[in-house]
Amino acid sequence: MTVRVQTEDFDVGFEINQLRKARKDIGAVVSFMGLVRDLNDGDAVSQLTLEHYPGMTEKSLASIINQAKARWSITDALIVHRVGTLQPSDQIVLVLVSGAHRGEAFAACEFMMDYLKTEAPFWKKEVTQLGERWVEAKLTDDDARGRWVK
Amino acid sequence: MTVRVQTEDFDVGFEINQLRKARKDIGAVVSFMGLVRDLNDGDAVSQLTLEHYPGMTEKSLASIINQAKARWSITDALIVHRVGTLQPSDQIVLVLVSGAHRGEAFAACEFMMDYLKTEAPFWKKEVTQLGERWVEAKLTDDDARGRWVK
Amino acid sequence: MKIKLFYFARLKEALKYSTEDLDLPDEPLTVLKLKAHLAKRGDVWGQMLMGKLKVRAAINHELVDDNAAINNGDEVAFFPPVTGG
Amino acid sequence: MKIKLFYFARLKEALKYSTEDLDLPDEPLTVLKLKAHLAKRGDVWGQMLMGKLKVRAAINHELVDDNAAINNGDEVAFFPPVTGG
Repeated sequence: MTVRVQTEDFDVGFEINQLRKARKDIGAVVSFMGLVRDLNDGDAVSQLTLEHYPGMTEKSLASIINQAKARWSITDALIVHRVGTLQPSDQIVLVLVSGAHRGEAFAACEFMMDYLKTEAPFWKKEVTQLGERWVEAKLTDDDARGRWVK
Repeated sequence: MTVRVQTEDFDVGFEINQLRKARKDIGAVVSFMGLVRDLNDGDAVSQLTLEHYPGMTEKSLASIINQAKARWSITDALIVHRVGTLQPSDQIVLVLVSGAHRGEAFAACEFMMDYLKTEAPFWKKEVTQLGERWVEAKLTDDDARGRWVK
Repeated sequence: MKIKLFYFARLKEALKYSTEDLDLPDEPLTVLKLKAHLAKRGDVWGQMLMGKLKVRAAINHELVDDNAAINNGDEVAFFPPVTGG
Repeated sequence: MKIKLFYFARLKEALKYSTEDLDLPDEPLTVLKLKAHLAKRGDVWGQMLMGKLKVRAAINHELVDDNAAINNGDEVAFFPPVTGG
């Protein structure tokens, strides 16, 4: 299990190879990458700044991986999340899951993103033509998380 | 949309960058990679050979992408599938989906894998200590595909 | 009516045919009728095409079921359930 | 009872506080009571902590609800719903 919060960019190909290492019991790797879009709520976005809660962030991401591991049979998982100032098309977040079978890897990866979106202490502030504004949390993200509640 | 059937290996990081190009309207990239496991149905696997139906294979994969595009709002998609002889831990298949939002990208990627597993004309033959044998189709793959039938 | 036939995977190995050209009487033909016709070639043909094994068929690269009509010039393929990915 | 407070994002900007140490009477304290206590500091505090905005709280890095108990030495954080990913 790997959790990182960093200002630097990441390389998805490298991270997948690290996660797989030389293991021969992995049949499936699912990855999710989130990127800065140049449009949000109908306005052009020229810049995005990500703030977080150091200390809690890392614990929150580790807890999300542990919940996924408790729920699905997966081999390993990684979350990398960037903070600081980003531009449109920049990479924000990477969630990787490896496992023997695809169904569990897909479910675990989507679960992790839905929990990250609603529980991990990150906040986005974006710059548009109208000036700076904090991004509003979306009800659809709460709905997405709600699907996983048993 | 890209569809390739090849004996050569592929590089997931390179393929993701190609799919994204310089686009700034992509918020999510979901990838699935399938790998050769060293164990199948309880037996150690030392080698895997993939046969396919040239001509039909490419059409089948393109049709799977088109069905996903008709059903979800996604930006682009790619399927690369290897054929020929592979070893444990080798990469077999890559399915990539880019889109504005994660929910649709996740659904489209999993849909494409479930359809590929049940409709694309590939057949696996594996070498175990017991000799060569054709891999049997799994009922769980039919079930997985069935979930998407409206 | 002339059709082109392909066999894949387990069927190809068992029948020892990869592809063949067939010339059949000009009568309405379905996938099931073609399987029954080929099954008459002998034991292994019957076992492979009309036995317990699941066989899938494609006409001109499209998956079809047993009732699908086969026409002059069609490319017909028989193979086991697919196992790629 | 001594606690450490953190504010993030919109709250940090509006309250002009990032962190502070508070010394409070040794009485049972909950998240809701702490918010009400801070809200008395003035308009912007009341608006931010007890107004229409959704505020989430964490005690010692765990998300909690309004009824959660706060103890001596705890680290308490207030912030808007999260928007990462």
